[in-house]
Amino acid sequence: GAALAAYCLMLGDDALVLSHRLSQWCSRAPDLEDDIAIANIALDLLGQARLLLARAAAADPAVVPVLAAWSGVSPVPDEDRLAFFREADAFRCTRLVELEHGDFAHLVVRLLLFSSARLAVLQRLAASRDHVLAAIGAKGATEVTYHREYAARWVVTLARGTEESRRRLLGALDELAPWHAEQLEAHPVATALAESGVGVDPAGTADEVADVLAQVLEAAHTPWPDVAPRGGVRGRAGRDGMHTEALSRMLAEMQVVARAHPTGRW
Amino acid sequence: GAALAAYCLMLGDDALVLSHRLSQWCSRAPDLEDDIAIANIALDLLGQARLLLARAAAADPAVVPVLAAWSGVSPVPDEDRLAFFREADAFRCTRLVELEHGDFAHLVVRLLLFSSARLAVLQRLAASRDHVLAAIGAKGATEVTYHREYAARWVVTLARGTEESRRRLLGALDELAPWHAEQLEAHPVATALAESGVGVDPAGTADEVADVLAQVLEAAHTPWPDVAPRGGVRGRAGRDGMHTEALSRMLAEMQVVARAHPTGRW
Amino acid sequence: AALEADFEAVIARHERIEPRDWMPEGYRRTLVRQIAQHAHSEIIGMQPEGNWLTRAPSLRRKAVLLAKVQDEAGHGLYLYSACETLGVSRAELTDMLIEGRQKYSSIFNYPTLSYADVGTIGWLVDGAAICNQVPLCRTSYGPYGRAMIRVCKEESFHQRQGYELLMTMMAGTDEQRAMVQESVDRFWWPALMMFGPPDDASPNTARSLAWGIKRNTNDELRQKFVDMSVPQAERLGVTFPDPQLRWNEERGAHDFGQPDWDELTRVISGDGPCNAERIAHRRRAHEDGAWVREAASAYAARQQEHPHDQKEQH
Amino acid sequence: AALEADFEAVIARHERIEPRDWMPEGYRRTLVRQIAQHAHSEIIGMQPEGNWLTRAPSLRRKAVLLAKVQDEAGHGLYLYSACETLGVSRAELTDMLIEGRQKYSSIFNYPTLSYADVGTIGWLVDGAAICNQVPLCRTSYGPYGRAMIRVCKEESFHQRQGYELLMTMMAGTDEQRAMVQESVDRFWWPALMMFGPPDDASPNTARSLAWGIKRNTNDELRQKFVDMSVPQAERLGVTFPDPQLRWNEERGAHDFGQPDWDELTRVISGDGPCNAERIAHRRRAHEDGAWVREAASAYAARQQEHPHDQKEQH
Repeated sequence: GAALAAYCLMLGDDALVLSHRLSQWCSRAPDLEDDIAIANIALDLLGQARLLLARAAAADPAVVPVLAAWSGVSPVPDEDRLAFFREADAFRCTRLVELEHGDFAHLVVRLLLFSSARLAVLQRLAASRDHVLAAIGAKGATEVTYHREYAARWVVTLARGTEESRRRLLGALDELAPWHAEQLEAHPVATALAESGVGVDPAGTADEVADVLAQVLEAAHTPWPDVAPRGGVRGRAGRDGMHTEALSRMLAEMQVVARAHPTGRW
Repeated sequence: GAALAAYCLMLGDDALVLSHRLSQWCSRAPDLEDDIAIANIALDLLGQARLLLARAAAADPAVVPVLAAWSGVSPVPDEDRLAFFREADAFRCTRLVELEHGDFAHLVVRLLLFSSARLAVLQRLAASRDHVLAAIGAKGATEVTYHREYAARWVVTLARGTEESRRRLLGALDELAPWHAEQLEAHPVATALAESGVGVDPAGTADEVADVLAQVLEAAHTPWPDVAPRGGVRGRAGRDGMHTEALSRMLAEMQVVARAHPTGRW
Repeated sequence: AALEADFEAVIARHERIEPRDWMPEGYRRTLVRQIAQHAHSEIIGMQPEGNWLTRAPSLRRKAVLLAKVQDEAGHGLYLYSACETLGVSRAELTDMLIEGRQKYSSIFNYPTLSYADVGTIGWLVDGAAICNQVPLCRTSYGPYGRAMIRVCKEESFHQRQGYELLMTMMAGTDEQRAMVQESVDRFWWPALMMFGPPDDASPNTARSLAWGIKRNTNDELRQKFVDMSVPQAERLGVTFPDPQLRWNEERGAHDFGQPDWDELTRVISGDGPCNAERIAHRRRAHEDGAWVREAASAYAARQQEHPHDQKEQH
Repeated sequence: AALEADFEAVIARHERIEPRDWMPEGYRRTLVRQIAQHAHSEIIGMQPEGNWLTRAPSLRRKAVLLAKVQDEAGHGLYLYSACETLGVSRAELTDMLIEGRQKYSSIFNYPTLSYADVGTIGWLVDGAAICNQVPLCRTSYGPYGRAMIRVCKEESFHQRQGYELLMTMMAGTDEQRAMVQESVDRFWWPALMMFGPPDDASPNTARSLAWGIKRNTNDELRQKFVDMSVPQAERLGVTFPDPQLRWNEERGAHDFGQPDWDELTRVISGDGPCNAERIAHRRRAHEDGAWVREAASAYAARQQEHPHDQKEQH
């Protein structure tokens, strides 16, 4: 159960954290249609996160934080205890999703990198021996296909729009490309679950993801930047709970109300 | 005791909150000298805040939040329980000091408005019948005189520097001027303490503050903008705990570590 | 004159005027103003709730709020489209909003100060909006009426969700109950002001009624809202901050106090607690997005010129 | 040649070279590089600690940290001034920093992930800096040596404060103790790397020693730091993540493992965990401040032209 829970937290935290970053865009998009699209993507990812956190809690109740404020069993749902009562180092998302949001080019580039990698995983997850994960994979793949198309369309548009938009797009690509590889790295938890037919080894999707990105970037007349992948600290990165400075700042805001009222009902 | 405590919280929270806003500038100033000056002002105000919060706690221990995590007496100092364990609506600062920071023009205009009003109060407070407040007033007046000079010098420089700097300065003045009057409004707590020779009625400083600002703005070749003072909600404003949306966001960050470790030692 | 007679006949039969029909210039102007103001309210209304989106205390509430704010953007979109049928573009309307030449609902110039405000906005603000809007489903201008039907359906869903949040919070801790009451205290009077000034101070009402744009007076709708809200407050366990509020057996309706109309005047004229911030936020988003919109136009123009290129790129 | 002999004689007597003295071009270049790198380290070093300034968990700690970060800005200022005596302006140095043409201490390319890091940076990072810098108080270039005297005094104050924070946290909760240990685990190896590559891979050391710019080799200083830190760690109740660390009675010093020198190479060449963010932050601050610096110059220039005007304005 522990490995499955850890695996579900990885996929769940990716969705939760990026959903949060996207929700910070609310009422700030360049056009109403984009405000709607971004909120929609954030909602889809939040939905995926909720299913995955619930699956993690079911697989191993020990991953769910115990709330000291409750003497007995807390009525706070598992998904909320996981989202609002873990410290940054207990999150298992990659560092790509947690970075502070930048301009709209940053949004679409991050979404392209994320959804390309996630789609490849979800499509394979649809064949998981775990029926819950299989359902999440099947449903999620449909959603993320749309996210990827939205991102790809904007990446091409910005790359070939104006000088200014191209400059910004290339800047965002330079800034984000070093964080891409972490999504595709093998991790013992994922590898073990892949072997038992429950999870997906992201390393096995690397070629497919590279092909998808290459196609989009070709349409964008833009090369993949020549940058080294961003290293971790002491050999550890997001999947091991070693994050950037941005995550704990983000959680301070995200968790503040829930933590101020640990015995509250919402 | 309750009135004195409330009064000390007003003056203390003003200093605490503006100190925090200034500390957000750390490593972001236009030049090293300004980084040093801003940190120095933030430090002075933090020092004033600590003395005033301690005085508030001594005057009326009931204002200090009780920490549920400690069964007996908490070793967390009063100043910290006041700073880190009050919700936004228990803060007594004016709304001017809590607004999100903008550009450098915003910084110096806010500092000019704040330090002009505060200096007038501190100078009078030096004659308080309360010896602690008298000492805080005397020491603080020296500090805030320097803060005001720093702000005034920059206001004049920006107003008469380049077109761009003048545009930004006027923008900041337009944005902040509506929040100025709240600093000078009579408040029952201050009025009562002024009558007993302990506190200062800010309304009595209004003319002096207006003169000071008029002098600086004249040197800046800049008129005071024709804007209405910003109203409160249900007739209440910062001094009554009715704040802007910015304060609770700021506190989420400021209080996060202290609250995550209510039984911690620092 | 024949056109005008046709127009009057359609109005008299309570049928719809459609975009291609002839209409008096005053009718068109009044409609543009009202629909634009309504659209702007949806867009500006995203901010006070959006303020708590990133702090929602449960994932379910976060999803509900995100969906709601998204719906508001959607409502803005239909309403701008309805306005465009009257010959004014969305870009022009946006400029009028950020230059302060068109208004939006006064209620959104109040700050949101706790998570309870999310519930209160759903219950009271959306509740008041529904009272205002349900009759507009029968408004005489077709595109507006049809937009309102969709909007009202979603708004009543939002209202139920807001009320349900407050109900849940009232079943929580003492602090939560106090938070709900404090929030209701803050929003009650501004909600009553949403119906506009009293009838005797509302000079345009008569004409709007005659044209079938409005279907009820401000005071009629305000009364209806009060009568609807009082039993809901009782069920919730909160009070309204009005000592004059009581049931009047004779009228079969509630008597209630008058809001501070001077406050409404100040808020409408730009001096409310958050007017400057709301407009500044909208302006910043609009300006920050300019380069993206320009890129999209430039790219679309280029694709028109070189349609072959377009094929390459999916 | 007479000049060169004079220079060599001053060096040989362990006296100071002053700005107006003749010096070999290589000496000047080496000094500029070293002092600039040191100044940049102070400035970039404000960021990792500044990251926790707004979250300091007590007002006392907040004041201590604010004062410390302010001191770092001050150190940057003296060191840039020392560099200016060698004919390079602060503006040029800043450009070299933000364009990545000059380095700063590799340690600041690691993230700060908990409040314990503030203590660990004080204890280990400032501790390592002091080991490096105390000998530099006797460096052969006068302005640099004098700046170092002031810097070292303040650094040891910072180091004591950092250690004291960790001591206090170790007397706190289990979570706090774990936080301290985790922080020390993260910073130990990067702190050892602060002394630079091993002597046999440090080609410039010999010349810097000969010129009296450096007074000790990297490995000598690293050994001194380890010997100093081990008893401090024991007193604190934490361990260092080095299984090879043990007292060697014979050498009268600690044996210890080698840091991952490839990691150091990566971090120095720009691919550490935070290099891009640190430089981007500095660049943004510099660019955001450009209009202010321009305004100050324009205003100063105008005051020079119209000195009468100046009188008006205080």
